[in-house]
Amino acid sequence: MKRKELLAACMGLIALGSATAALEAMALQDAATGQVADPPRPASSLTAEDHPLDGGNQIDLRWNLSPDDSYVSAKARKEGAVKAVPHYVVQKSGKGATGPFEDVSRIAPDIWDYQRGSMKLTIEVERGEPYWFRVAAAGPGTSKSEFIQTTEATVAQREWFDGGRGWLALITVVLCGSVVTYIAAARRGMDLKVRKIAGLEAVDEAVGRATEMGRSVLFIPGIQDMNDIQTVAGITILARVARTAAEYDAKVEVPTSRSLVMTTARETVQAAFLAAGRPDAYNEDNIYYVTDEQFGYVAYLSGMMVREKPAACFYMGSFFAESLILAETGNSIGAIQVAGTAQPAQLPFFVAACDYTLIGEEFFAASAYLSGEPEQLGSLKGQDVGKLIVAAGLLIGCCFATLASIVFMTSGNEANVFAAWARFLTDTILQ
Amino acid sequence: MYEFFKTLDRRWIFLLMALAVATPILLELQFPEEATGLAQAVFDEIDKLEEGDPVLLAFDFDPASEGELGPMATAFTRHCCEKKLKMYFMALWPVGPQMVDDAINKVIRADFPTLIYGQDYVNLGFKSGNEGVIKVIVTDLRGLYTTDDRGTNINEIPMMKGINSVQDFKLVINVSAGYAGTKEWVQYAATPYPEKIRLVAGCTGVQAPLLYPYIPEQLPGLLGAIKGAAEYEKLVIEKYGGTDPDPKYLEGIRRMGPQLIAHLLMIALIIAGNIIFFIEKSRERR
Amino acid sequence: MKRETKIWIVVLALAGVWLIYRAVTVGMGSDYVSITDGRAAPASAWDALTGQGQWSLSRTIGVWVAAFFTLSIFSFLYKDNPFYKLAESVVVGVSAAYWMVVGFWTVLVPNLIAKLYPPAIQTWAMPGLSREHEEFWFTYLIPLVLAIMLLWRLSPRGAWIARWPLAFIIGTTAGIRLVGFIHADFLSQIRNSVLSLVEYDQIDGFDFWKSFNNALLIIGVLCCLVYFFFSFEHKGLVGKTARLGIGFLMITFGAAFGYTVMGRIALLAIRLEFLFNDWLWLIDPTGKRIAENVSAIMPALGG
Amino acid sequence: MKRTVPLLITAIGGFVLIVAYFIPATESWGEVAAIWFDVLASVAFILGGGNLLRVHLQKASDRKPGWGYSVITLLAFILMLFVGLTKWGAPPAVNQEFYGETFAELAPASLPDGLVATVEGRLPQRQDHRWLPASVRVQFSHDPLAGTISFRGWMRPNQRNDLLSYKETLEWRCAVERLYTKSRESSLGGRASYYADHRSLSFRGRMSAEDRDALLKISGDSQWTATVNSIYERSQRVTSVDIPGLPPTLRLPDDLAGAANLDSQRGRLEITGPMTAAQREALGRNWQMFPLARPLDSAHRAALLDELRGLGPITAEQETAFHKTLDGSWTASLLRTTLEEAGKGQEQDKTNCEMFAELQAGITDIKLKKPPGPDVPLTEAHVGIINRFTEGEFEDLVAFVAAMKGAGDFTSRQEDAFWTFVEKNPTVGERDREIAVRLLREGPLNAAQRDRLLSEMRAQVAWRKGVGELFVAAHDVKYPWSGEYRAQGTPFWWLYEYAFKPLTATMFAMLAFYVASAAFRAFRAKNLEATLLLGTAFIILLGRTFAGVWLTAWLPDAVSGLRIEKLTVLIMQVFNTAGSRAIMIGIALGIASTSLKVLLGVDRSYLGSAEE
Repeated sequence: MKRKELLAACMGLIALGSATAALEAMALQDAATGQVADPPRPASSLTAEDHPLDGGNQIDLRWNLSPDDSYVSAKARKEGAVKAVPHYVVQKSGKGATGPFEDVSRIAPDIWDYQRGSMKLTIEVERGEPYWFRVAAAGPGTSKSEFIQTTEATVAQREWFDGGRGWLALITVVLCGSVVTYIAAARRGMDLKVRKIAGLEAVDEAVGRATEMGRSVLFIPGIQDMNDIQTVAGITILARVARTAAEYDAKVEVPTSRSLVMTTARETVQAAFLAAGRPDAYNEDNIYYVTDEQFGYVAYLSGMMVREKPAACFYMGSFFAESLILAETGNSIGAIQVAGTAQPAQLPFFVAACDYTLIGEEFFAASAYLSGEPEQLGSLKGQDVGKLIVAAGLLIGCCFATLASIVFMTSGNEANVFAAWARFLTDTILQ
Repeated sequence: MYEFFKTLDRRWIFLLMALAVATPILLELQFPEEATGLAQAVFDEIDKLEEGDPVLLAFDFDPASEGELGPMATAFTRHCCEKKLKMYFMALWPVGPQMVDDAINKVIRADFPTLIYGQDYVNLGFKSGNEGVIKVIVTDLRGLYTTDDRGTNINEIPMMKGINSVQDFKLVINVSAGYAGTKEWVQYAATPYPEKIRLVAGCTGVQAPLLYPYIPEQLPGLLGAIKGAAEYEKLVIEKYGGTDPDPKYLEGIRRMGPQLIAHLLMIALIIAGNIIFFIEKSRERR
Repeated sequence: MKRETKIWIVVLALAGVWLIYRAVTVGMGSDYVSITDGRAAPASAWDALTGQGQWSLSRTIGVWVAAFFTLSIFSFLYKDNPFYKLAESVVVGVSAAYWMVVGFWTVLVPNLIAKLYPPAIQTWAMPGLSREHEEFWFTYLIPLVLAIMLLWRLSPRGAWIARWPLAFIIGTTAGIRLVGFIHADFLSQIRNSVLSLVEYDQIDGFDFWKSFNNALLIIGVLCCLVYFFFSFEHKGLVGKTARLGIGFLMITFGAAFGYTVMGRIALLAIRLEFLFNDWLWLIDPTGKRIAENVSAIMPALGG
Repeated sequence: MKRTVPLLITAIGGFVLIVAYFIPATESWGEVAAIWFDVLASVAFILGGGNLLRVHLQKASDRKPGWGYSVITLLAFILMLFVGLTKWGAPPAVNQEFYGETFAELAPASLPDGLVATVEGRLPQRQDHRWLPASVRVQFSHDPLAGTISFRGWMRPNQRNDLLSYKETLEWRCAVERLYTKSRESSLGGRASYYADHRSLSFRGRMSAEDRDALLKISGDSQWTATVNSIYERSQRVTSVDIPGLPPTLRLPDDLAGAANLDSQRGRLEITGPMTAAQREALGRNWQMFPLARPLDSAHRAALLDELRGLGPITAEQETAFHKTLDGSWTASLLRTTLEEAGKGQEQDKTNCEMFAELQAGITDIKLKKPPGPDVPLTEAHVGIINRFTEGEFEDLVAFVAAMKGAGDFTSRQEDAFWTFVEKNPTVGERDREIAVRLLREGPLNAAQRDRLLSEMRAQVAWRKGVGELFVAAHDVKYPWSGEYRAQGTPFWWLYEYAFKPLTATMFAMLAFYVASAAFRAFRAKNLEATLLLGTAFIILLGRTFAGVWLTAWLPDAVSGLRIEKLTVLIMQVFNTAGSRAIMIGIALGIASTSLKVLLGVDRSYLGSAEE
């Protein structure tokens, strides 16, 4: 359903785009090469104003290109055409209209600037301090045109909102909004269908098996500290595992590599045992700190695994190189292994060596599944909306980009309307 | 036989791996290298330069990754010396200058004593600011580098005449172990000035995959990890090495020995594993 | 005593004898140090030639200890054994303490105490620090209070107060990461994937191969996304696409695996080089030692 | 209370940070929170470490199996912690010790009024209400009514720069410059200084009676007098070190005789007061004691080579190495270009006051630099002298400089350039050492040959070490705790270097083995997915060996796309990129919604139970 709408939307845009492309006038022509003014005539009408909606440390400069400066395509340059104005020299002074001035930038206009006939440059300055600017068109060699200068000082002010992040804010609101709405819907009892994830059933099974064999369950919440969401997600899964273990009356061992994780895990497991109605069975000493050092931690774990032979191993959190050491050791003692992490680099090793692996997003979804609370499932729906947005953005963007290069190919106009749209999408919305 | 492999104790595999790595190191075995396209590209980029062309060598790594990148640095320096290029060394990592000095002592002082500091090569030293440095020097090198690593004023260094920005170099050679490194050079130097700045690089194995998207437009050639180093060394030796090259120019190839055997072992293991698997399946069918 | 153990004892004894022999004759495993202005720096036999460096007992012992630990860890590959257990217990103790020390000198001192009361630190551990307070230094009272709450766990009563700092940590983390990831990963990944299916530029004209790759890339991203969809069961069209997605993922993993192997082997090679080069002096690829007659430059070992 | 408050904290903390992300003024709050987290994490070490101690102590005390290892862990832990926290054996930080300076406690308030410099000028306003730089806050003051700014004590260059950077206007900067010069008038050429942050009056080098009187003249205040006198007394202390293995012929050059005196018979070096870094350099490496090595022409080379041959055999390889080494030495042309370059006219920076003057003179386009002065080219005579110098004349370098001056214009910059040139190029000892090393790399040398080549350098090294020792001995440590906790040579460093590093690195290296066994076991073509996985891994692995390249190298260019390296690039570029992008997007979404659930309190399992 949603997909159809998307497609329709795209078709519409394409039609509109090609129409405008037809309407659009000629492309930028290559400058007649050869004659090169030396030094070039200066640029004109330089203006400086405070950059809108920023932290008050930026000033926008605008000026019209030197009349000698004209577009030279890459092709023409390859054939030996020379630009009359290789770049513009921009200078600033914080001392006064009479200088002394110092270089802040040397910048060459891009095709869009040529189309506009003017260019814009944003300069970093100190907030609240007055600045004067001047611009000259550089010629071939070391020659330089006259400077044009801003008459009165420009001062950068700080605004209350960062305009550069406006679109980000919007997207964040949309994403969070969809998650929240679905959660609310779930609360109201709307039943949400979500697909099964292999490996989640395995959790209970693994714990059960451990109980039968009278062996312990090993849970490893990664090697990152609580300031990593993966660890938080791991802990929420631990809550579920611990609860099942409490019901089966199995022993859960949680060696951590961070003191804070130990503290949090203790709170969590204690709560889980309580919820399972077995507060007496909770033993704080099964959750302990080993060492912050990645490989010291691993050295301890592999030794411990070989000696105590846990029947089930859970690796839920942020893992690095140690992933394979753990998984292989676990495999050698014949434990059921369920892993979940959002470290793309480590997924291959878990996939290769564990019985079940929760890949990236699945790992975060797991806590929602395991909690068994419907409202948590709502968050998954919300994530799907996010994915739809991605798909839409991708398709639209690619349509624009493709049309842009088609128009470029046919009309030779590189700076066409589609290119402009694609540019807007990538550089403004998705910046 | 099959039964043995089916229930193979993994310690045998460990033993094989240990041998595969240890023997080449002990016997200092060296194997033929076939240069892949990327290494060839790097070599050509440098080799097509004219005598006296200015080249910027940015060594952005530290002793930790010296094992992987040291050989590249040596080979690059050697190649530039052979081509009689003007070498400008710089570093975005605090310890980079040491790496530069190592290369200078190892190659220039030892085997090209006729090259003179300040005329044929100069060490511009370290500047803090990571990609910030690159952003500035692509347009204005002297803005940041007022002196060289020894504190000599840039203007007093003969070979600095006519060098005002990175765009004045015929080629930028980057050896990097992470941030700030090749990625930043591509983004802030090669991408904005496609005609002006040519960039080739050598990097660690971890980085290499992240750089593939830039090949070949922004990054004509890339040496990935010790393998890349070995291939490039081979190319350099082939052309300039002479009869018995100094072992220090074979570092990469030497270190490649264990890599190679181990890789072959891995491949063999995968194949073996599958053969067993298929025999198993066929037996089950029966 | 088991037969196996006996064999091992014999093997180890023989190895030991050989080591001692080489240590005495060649001086295997010895290391040098150079001291300037009371500061130590690594040195080599070459520096010893001129007295710039001298043979160092502590560093030589160090090399042997390091070698012992290296072997102890490797011994775990055969099976768990006392040596590994020893190494394990040492590494746990040392590393835990190491990170605590680092935390103390690099976080607590400069980022808490020095902010709250600079003079104390300036006169003691960080002379370079200014004695003046920074602006808004008082905000650092908050982490101080939270820290005290955290330590309250140790007290018999009211341990629950420790949840407040935890809640704070998790809350702030969630807040930072939420926007951070949407900004950094979510948007940037989409942006990078906005590609033209028709690669064209004026110089080389239309590039089929690249266009094809772009198409493949975009399809790949979309398929993988479909795989991650939770709303639909993997059946019918969705199922097929998801399957394709899994395919892409598997190739990704395979590639990553293959690539990582290289680095891992390098690690092993480096360890072995340490054993053979620095300790056993069986090889000398970097020319650290003077080829002939080692004892001449090593008075300490009766040369 | 126990559950709702934490929930509130979580929600508020989180949402505040989210909002802060979009407000320019608060965008940095994220980093602040991160720092706070680090603080909490390091405090939590107490919990973790305490728990570690408890567990192992218990295990040890009730003799659980393997309790011996617990004891080892405990010992390792406590030892490392102790040597680390006490900075055991760590030398004080070089840059914080003010070598060669003598400190005496003195509060800023009790700096005499005679040391207050005042010039006209106003402290400008800043829109962002930034505070004055911390480095000057206690010493700088301004009087808006009188329109003056004043500074108590001698302004140091870094303080001046801090003040300059406070505001860009030329008026202010010129005022600061004037204040700087004015305040330093009584500083005895910058040797006397005051460090507000260290609450100390300081004097560089040895304080002579005249210096003391000059300082005492500033004020009769008793505390001031006491402070100055204490410095004076302490800077009269005599320190000496014995330097074994010095050739008795060594003499201290006259121009350094003042700095220290040497009794070369007893091999004892002696200094009064602290030794400054400059003195250390001058003493440690001076051309009078250890002359500069001049390039050797063929005759000299032959002589040296014969001398060596006379002592023992020299192989052909060694001979080539010998010549290669000597080819590396400097040449007349290099010295000439160096001096010529130094002779080039330099454009100099203008002072702010000069620019301010121009501003008031109504000049419209003020430049930052002065036009360069004229070039001073080397005359024929100069070149001649340089050549003779290269051939070995002018044992006395001062004589050389004099000759150059005599032969025509020779600027001070050129002279400096010459002295740096001398410093950068090897002494005779260093050259001979280099030769020895190169020869030894090619083949053996007997003891006699070694002594011939190395004795000079040995003496030089011994001397430099001795000077270094004296440098340290003559200095009284100001901040014993300022050292780097993992400085080389300390027990902490030793444990890190020889226990921590090898253990962890080896653990890491174990991966090589596990990768192999995993490949053998898990990479089996069970189904399509598995096949893809192992297929790709296979191709990549193959591509990393020459075998793979060689296998596909024969492919014609038409299908060169199938060559293994191209295949690798394709896989990494397209498939790998696509896969990891999708994964990352998914992860981002997952993290976002998980965070949201946490903030909204939908997921509160981490919070523990309501009861205690």
